[in-house]
Amino acid sequence: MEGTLALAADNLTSPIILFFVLGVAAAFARSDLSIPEAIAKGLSIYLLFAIGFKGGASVANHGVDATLVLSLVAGIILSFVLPLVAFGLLRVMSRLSVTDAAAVAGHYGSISIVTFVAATSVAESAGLSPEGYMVAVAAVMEAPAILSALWIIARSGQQSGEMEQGLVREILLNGSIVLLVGSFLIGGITGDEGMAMIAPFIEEPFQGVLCLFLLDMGLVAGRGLREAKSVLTAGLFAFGVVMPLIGSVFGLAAGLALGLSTGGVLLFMTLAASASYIAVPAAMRVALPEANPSIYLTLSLGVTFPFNLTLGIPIYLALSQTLTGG
Amino acid sequence: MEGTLALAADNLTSPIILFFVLGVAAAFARSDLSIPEAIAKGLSIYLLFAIGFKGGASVANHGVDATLVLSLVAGIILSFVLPLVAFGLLRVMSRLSVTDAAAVAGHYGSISIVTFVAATSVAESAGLSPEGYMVAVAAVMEAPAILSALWIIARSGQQSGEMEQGLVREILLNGSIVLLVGSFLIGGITGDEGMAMIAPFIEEPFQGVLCLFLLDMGLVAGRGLREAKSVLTAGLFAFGVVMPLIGSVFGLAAGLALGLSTGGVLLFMTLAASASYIAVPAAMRVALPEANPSIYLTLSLGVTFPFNLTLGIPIYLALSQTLTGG
Amino acid sequence: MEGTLALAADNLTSPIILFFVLGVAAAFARSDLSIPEAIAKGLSIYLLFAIGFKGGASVANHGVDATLVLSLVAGIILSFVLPLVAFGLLRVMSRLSVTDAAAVAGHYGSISIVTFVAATSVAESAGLSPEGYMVAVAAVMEAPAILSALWIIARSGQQSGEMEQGLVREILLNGSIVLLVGSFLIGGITGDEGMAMIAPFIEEPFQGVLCLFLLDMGLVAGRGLREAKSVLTAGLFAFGVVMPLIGSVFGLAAGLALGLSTGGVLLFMTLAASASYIAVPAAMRVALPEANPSIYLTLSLGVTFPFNLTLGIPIYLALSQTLTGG
Amino acid sequence: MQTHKAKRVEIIIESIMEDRLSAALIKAGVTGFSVLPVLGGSGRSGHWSGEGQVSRAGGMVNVVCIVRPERVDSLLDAAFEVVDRHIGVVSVADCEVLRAERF
Amino acid sequence: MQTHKAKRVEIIIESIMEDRLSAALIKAGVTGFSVLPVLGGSGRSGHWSGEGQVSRAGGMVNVVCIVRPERVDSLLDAAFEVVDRHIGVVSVADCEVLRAERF
Amino acid sequence: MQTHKAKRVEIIIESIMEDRLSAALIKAGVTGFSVLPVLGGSGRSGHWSGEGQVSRAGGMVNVVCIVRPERVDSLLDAAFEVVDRHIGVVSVADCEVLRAERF
Ligand SMILES: Nc1ncnc2c1ncn2[C@@H]1O[C@H](COP(=O)(O)O)[C@@H](O)[C@H]1O
Ligand SMILES: Nc1ncnc2c1ncn2[C@@H]1O[C@H](COP(=O)(O)O)[C@@H](O)[C@H]1O
Ligand SMILES: Nc1ncnc2c1ncn2[C@@H]1O[C@H](COP(=O)(O)O)[C@@H](O)[C@H]1O
Ligand code: NA
Ligand code: NA
Ligand code: NA
Repeated sequence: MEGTLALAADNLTSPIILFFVLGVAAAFARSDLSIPEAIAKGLSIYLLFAIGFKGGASVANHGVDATLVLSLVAGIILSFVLPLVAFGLLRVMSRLSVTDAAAVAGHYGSISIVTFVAATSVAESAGLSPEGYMVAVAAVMEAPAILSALWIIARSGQQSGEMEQGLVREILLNGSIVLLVGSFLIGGITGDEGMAMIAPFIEEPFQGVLCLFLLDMGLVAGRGLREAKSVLTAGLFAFGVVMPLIGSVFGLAAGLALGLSTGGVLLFMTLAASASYIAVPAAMRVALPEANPSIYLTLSLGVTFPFNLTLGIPIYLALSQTLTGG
Repeated sequence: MEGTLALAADNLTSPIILFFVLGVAAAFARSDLSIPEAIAKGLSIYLLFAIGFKGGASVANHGVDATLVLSLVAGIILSFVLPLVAFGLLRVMSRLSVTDAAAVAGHYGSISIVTFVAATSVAESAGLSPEGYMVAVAAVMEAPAILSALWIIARSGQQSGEMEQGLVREILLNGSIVLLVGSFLIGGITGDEGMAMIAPFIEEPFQGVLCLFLLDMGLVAGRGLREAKSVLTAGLFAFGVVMPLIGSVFGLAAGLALGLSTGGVLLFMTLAASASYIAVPAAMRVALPEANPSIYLTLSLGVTFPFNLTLGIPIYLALSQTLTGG
Repeated sequence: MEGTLALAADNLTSPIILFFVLGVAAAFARSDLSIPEAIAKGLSIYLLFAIGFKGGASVANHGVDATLVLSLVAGIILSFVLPLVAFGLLRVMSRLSVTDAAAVAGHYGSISIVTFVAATSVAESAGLSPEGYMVAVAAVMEAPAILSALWIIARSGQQSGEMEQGLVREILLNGSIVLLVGSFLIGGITGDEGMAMIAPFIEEPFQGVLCLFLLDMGLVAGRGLREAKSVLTAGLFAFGVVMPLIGSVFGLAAGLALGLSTGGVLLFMTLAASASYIAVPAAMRVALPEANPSIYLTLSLGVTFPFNLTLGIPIYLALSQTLTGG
Repeated sequence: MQTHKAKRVEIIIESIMEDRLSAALIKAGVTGFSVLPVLGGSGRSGHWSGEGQVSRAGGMVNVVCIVRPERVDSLLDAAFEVVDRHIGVVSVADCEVLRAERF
Repeated sequence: MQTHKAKRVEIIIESIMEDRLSAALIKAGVTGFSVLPVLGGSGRSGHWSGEGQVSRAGGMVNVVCIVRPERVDSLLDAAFEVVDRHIGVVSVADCEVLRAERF
Repeated sequence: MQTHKAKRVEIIIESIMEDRLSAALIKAGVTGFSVLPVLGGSGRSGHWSGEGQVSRAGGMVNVVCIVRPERVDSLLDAAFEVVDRHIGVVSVADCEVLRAERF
């Protein structure tokens, strides 16, 4: 417990979190600090490229086994199921319309890749070596939640749930999934040799790039919070903190059932706990344009993301260490 | 021979090629994966900056000799001559109009700097150390081919060949030539000292940046191929594969006549074999707007570039090794 | 003296200066070489992030003392005072209107962060280790000069000096100040541990990124000079060379009075000698739209910046070494 | 210079709907259009800006389409289908064009 | 398709004045506007280009604002206040819009 | 607010021709213009997009030029010279401007 607190405190003063805080503060103070859109996209391409490749190279090193496949299946199931849990919770905790609640729920079934990266750093600092294929689990968890959200709408009799032709392909082939999976496969195929070639690009500068990216996320989250103060009721705020904890318990159960390593359990918890802010918002704008984007973006990026970053991950680490005895 | 096959196989599974394939595949699958224009330009600036500087620093180390000057002259002559060969071939192998054929021909006299970079990597893996000034040869080969193409048009009595005032200056001072030559000169002037300062920027991350750039090229090439399927007749496709082989023979002859090292011969072959997709298309849009850009872009980026990357370079390497005894 | 000349010569052939020269030359030759706006902004974000963080980490290492606070105060005072000196000088040396002269004066009280970075490199090559908090001094010197310039206008009875509500906040919270100060604080908080994490991002590639940024500055300066030849009278040109020398004497006095190290004195001289080309121009466009931007941009970026880069810094180094006995 | 009457239709629409709008325009027989970037804006749903955005959810684009007057109705019908449930603005103005054979 | 008369106001203004213009427009009761980037241009004060620029001093943006005809005067008054001392161009044209309830 | 009649000319042209068009416009006595980016588009020569492009061959820009009505003919003549052999669209519309002394 003490260890957890110390770690949480340590975590709170890591450059990554401090740059996020700097971004939020700058946005609240209405500074004109901003990262050009192309640069922000470039940073995100770098991160997906790097973690995909590293995951693949690590799988190439450790070999593929049944647990990989089972983990992917478990990830897909979680991504389908968590939106139902989130939707139920939202109907209790908030007064969102069915459409808004379904849209929010979709975000919590899916994942946030930066939260995943932050948890990976924490795992490494704690001396853990999570399974490399957790990156692939992250990738497969991006999309199913969107289908769940649309199914909720369809069942509720709302007109907007109809699945437009092309949407599923668009969701499954969205850029971040393709880049993550593609880099993972290439890392897997080229293994140590490939890694030797590009390690100086994807390993050494990684933490620094991550800091800049979190600065950008802080700026965007801060701007969003400033604009959307009104939509953030106490109930919704509570949901943004409680839902990741609930999600993490699902992730914990899955990780333990699969017999993952301590680090693997931590990452599974983090994936289940995190909420999407890239892929799912885009899909929701197409499929559920009536849902209010400032609700789901504020919750995901402005509440759940910083919660996971600061308190969530240390809690998940403590739990995973205690329960796996790792 | 076996060595060549092994190398070709090895080459086919290098991260560089796999990222190109990923890009093409993503484009064909209509994924929305894309690299922002500013980032793609930034990557290309980085590559020109890095290879120019490295080439210059290497010349500073090895001293300038007559072969440098003769190589530049040979490069210029090749760049003037190859379009004539290409034009003749196109008139036989395809039904392109004079204008379209001349425009395509201009691309094949000029060079592709990324193909050059890929060949340099292969040379290094094979333990070769090509002459540093081959970068300067690449630079001088960019432009003459454009003048050849316009001369073909002028001779054919087509109206559009007239040389607009300012065009020649524009061609000779285009951004990529200036950056490449400028970095080469600065590398040459600052030598080892300069290299020590910026090596961590231009050497270590180089292969990783190259992977990202090839991903982008794959995306662009794939999009182009998808759109331009109709223009790509069997004859044109064959030209896109045969012409680099013919070009490489010219490069081989030049390299041997100049007495270059094995690596130098390989690079000369690669330059002669490669087709421009940055500088020449831009010049053609100004000077020959009637020529159909989807023909020359598809051939250069969609056929010849991947051919050189996968099969061409290993063939050129085998030939240069056999014939120089290197 | 001889040492200074040798150093100046050495300095003139550093990659940093040569890339600036390449940019100016390319612009004069009307090459289409250009760095996309987003990339230029990205490079500048990287530089601010890196030097802020390094400064903070160095302060964390060496501890905070009274000199830090006194240096900040001295910097603020200099930034307030130098525009008055510059304004007086301009009224003597040029025929600028009160508005134009005040606008120019504001630039010379503020600072150029790239000049600061270049001086830091020179300091390091000379074996000096300047106080890490000089970065913070740079940050506090950005804004006061703007207020001075507006006060000069207000006093002169010109209508345009009135301080629009919101302008002061905008000036103090402009992006580059926030990023520099924020990174400085985060570097200070996370210290060696933070540095260990992101050093491979902010230290190794730094010089290379700086070269690219100076290429861009050369391009922009060259374009500006080409367009604005007419505004650059002999008197103004002389001002652009004399004012940094005068400023450096103020910086020297401050540095000596504070008892800074030789490197610290050099940096203080450089800050006082340098002229803003990012923050102050933006503020002037808002507050003094009647002032002609091509005058102040040409002077600051086209005359004073290259002067400091090539001759100024070696002079300041020689003086600071002689007078501190360092 | 000889000019010809035409209509300039400008559609400000979410980026994520761009492909669907293009497809609809082409289906409606439009011979050409251009897509211009939009940096930010303000409307009933609040303020937005593309700065620092990674997701494609937020941004908008301005699709400019110059057509012969007789084609404008089918164009607007096609655009309306796509824009209908979405935020965005559709405007039409008179203009004249050179080289009418291109439209 | 049913359309409604409106005015399209386009204001080319320095980027650094964008926030002030937005605020003024909103104060003048404008319900929406979009900001488009400008890459460069030329005018009495010479040629400019955003290429390679780091400072916000140089650039301009094009603010597009579609309003009901009766609102155009207060909009122009508001815009004029901001543009007054600054470089920039304000133009107004007639147009028609779909979904008039949005304006 | 007092406004003055003017013409708004918008020329969508290949980026590589931008310098030549600028020069021609200035030669034709145009006092100002602005260049806006175009992200992509579609026309008789197919679909294009600037995404990921490194070459300047592909892209287009939208040159906006507001002029007094009496200047529009010489402007169009100048633009036509440049656009003639190239792809691109030239349109002219009526508008009103503030601060007519600037045109
Ligand atoms: N009247 C308008 N003129 C120009 N752009 C508008 C207008 N109304 C809305 N927009 C654009 O469309 C977006 C969404 O508008 P709304 O649906 O009203 O929130 C805004 O953020 C603007 O970018
Ligand atoms: N007539 C015009 N049409 C379009 N844009 C213009 C016009 N005049 C000026 N501009 C834009 O406004 C900027 C400043 O104009 P000026 O104040 O005349 O220097 C120019 O650089 C152009 O971007
Ligand atoms: N009717 C139009 N409206 C707007 N833009 C057009 C139009 N026609 C062509 N364009 C633009 O001009 C480019 C070339 O057109 P085209 O010459 O028809 O292939 C297209 O890709 C569009 O960007
Ligand atoms: Na989740
Ligand atoms: Na060639
Ligand atoms: Na100064």
